[in-house]
Amino acid sequence: MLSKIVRTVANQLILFILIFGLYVIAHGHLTPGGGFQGGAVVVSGVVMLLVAFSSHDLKKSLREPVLSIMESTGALIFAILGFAGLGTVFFYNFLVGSPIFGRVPPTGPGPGDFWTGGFIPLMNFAVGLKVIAGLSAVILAIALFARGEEMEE
Amino acid sequence: MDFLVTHAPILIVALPLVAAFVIPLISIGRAGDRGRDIFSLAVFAFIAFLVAILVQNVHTVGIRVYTFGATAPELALPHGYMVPVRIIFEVDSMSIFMGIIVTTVALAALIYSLHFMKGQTGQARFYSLMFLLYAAMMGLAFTGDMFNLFVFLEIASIAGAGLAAYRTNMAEAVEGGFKYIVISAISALLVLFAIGILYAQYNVLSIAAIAHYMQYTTLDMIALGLLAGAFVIKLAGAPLHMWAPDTYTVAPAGATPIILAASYMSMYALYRVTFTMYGGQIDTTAIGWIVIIVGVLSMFIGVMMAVHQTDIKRMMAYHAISQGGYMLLGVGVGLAVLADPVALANYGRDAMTGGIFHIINHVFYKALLFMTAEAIFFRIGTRDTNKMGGLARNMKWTTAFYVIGALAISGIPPFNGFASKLLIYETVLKFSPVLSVIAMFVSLVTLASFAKVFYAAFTGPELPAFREVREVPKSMIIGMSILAACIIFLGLFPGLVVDNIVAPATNALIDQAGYINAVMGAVP
Amino acid sequence: MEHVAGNFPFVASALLIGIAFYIILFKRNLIKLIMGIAMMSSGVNLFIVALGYRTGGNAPIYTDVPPGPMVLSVPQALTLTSIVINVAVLALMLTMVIHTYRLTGDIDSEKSRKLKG
Amino acid sequence: MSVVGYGYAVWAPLIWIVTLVVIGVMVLIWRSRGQKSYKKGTAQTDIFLSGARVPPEEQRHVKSENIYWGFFESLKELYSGMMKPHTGIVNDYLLWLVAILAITILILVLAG
Repeated sequence: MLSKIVRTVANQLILFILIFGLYVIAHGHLTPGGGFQGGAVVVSGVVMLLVAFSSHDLKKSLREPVLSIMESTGALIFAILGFAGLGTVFFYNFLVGSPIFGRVPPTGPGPGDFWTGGFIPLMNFAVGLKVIAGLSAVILAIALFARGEEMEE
Repeated sequence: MDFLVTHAPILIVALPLVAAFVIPLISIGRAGDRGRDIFSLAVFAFIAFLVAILVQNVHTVGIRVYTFGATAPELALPHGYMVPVRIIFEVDSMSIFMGIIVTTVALAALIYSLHFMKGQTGQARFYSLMFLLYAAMMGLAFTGDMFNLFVFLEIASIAGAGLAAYRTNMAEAVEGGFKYIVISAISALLVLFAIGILYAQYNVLSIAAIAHYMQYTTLDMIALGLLAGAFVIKLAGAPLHMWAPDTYTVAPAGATPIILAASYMSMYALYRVTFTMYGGQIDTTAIGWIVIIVGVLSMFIGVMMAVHQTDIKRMMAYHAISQGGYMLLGVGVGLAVLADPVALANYGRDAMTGGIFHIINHVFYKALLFMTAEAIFFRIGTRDTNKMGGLARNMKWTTAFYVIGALAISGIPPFNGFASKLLIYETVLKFSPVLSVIAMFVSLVTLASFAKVFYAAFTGPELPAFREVREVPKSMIIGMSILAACIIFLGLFPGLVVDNIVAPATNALIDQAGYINAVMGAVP
Repeated sequence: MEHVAGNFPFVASALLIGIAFYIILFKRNLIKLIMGIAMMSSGVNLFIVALGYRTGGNAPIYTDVPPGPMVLSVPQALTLTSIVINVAVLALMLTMVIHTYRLTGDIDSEKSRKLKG
Repeated sequence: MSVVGYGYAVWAPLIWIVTLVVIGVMVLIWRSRGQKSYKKGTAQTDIFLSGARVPPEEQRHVKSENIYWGFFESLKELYSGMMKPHTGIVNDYLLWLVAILAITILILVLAG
């Protein structure tokens, strides 16, 4: 555990990191980024907490079963979105033209429109969920291993 | 039914992936273990049914193309596109042949594991990884573009390494898994580099499109060399075989056959690249001879090292290398004479048939042998043959299965190993008699080494330490008997299997134009 | 001389891969081995991303892009996928090295080895 | 249906099994016509070890490492040469990979 200054600053910063990560996830279909990149940003916040506090403390708030469920849920949403297009073909973008993310932007360069992309933004959310859960679990597990503890009790 | 036929290629890959992520969710709680077992079996039975449908479909209508995200599955080139831009699956007889092998072995391994894993920690992850590895192998068999080949290769490596290092309380297991992942990571990076070279020249990733535009420049030669090296180390061909004994020895029983099958998926990728992507337009004699030399070296070094081993699973792992040499020898002869139509019709095609037939035979009997070895480990807690003796008195079923597997691997009639080895001997004799003699000698030493282990472990007086040893539980016996039944069936009706499954696979490999036309048919 | 400037990314990727090969062949420390593999993957990724670069091209993003040629986006997608996979591979390898250290007390690939022959 | 084979010989497992069964039956018939003077549990079945004391049953089992002793003894040089590359060190495995890669690419480029 580091000094009180570091811990306080980390506590304040984590919110901004979370918001930036979610922004990158949400705008994955318009700007560089997406599920993995945004998830990695969020997990960098987790790493900051890991450095500021200790892996032993963090284990209490980030519990392994919860992370496991989150990860599986993210993967399942992704797969279900793929299966949902199975009326035509797997991964068919069935949401184009529908009220949800369904607008079709004009061809060529232009200002970004958030409400486009069909199921791509939804997939970005699913991947983001999976990456946040998975990478935090991996990093937490490695940190705990290094201290000689196990993640599951 | 129509729906299943249309979407079978993707369902076979996607359903195991979904199952892999559902398993951790349903294993939570006390009742989870039983539910997970039933769920895994049910999903796998359905996938096996889909594979059966797809086998029938591919053999009647020919190559199946499945385009992701298009408006119709067959639409690989929409609206006058000159190159396929979407991700495609392309299933021909060779892919589905590998699918049959992998599915049968995975089913037997799954049933075997149900009892074998009982009481261990982290079972949910074990089954997850098994499904993940299965999905990756089927994706590797079905994929129609190079980049997904790389992706599935990496998924298979990660899942395989996780399975190999499953017993993390043993330093050996972690070491075996670590070696596997290091080898896999480096070979996958070589594959990626080769893909980069190919993409730089042809601006396409689809195997059919690259084959369509193939010029065989110097850069293509370098890419072929990189791909061949990467796949040869993954399929454990000598002298790049050293990782295989380490990894196969330590993996838990249910996982070993699947990791073994995964290494033959790399062999499939090697054949796919050499025959379909490069073959046809170029003279393949050089790469054919490289494959033959690797094959002969694997046969010889593998078997000589195997006789020497005292660890029963390590001995079998070295035999896996040596048997892999037979396959490489058979197919390498076909590859060396690919540009010569007379020799190809005369013996090349039959040599390839023998080599490909040997894959299915070998995976079945080696999986069975690994399972018997692990059954012994399950009961007496050691793999050292020096400490064994008289086990046949208490483990009658295991002994019977071991004998079936040992006779099959040594090429004793009427078991399946003999049928494919006979094909290889006869055809290689016409190509080069020396190679055929080496192959027969290797088969002899194989029999000697299995007889040695049979004598040391199963026969002899009842040792006092093993007086209380009992037969293994039912699910393990069922898993082994599935494979034993397959071995006997393949041994009694080799003609049926060769004509209906293996020969179409050989023809699919040789028929490069058919593979290209299935995707690039509309392009002039 | 202009050839050298245009091919600079390829020279860099060749250097990275060369150094990585030196590390994985001659460094017996397992952590260094993993670092070598990470460097090698960076080298390969750099190679692929450099393939898609067009001189003076814009980033392939359609939001308010200035007129002109665009960089090819497929190699970037490939690189991204490869990076994601490599994260998983590196994490797995690091976990295994930690296990090796706990079980054998060493991370030297020769001294921690149990399987041989 | 169950026949496979090209060139010199044809392999028909079912015919082979029928032949095997016929031969087996003939062997059994011959065997049953043999002498009946063999008796279990008498001195006829005892082990004779040139007069030396016969060890108890548990110690009579030949261990795995002692089987084929002569084979390994005569091939000692081959085995010591073959064990040398099997070091078990992962770096050496990669060294082999790099060497084989170089040779393969060289052969392919030279063969053109």
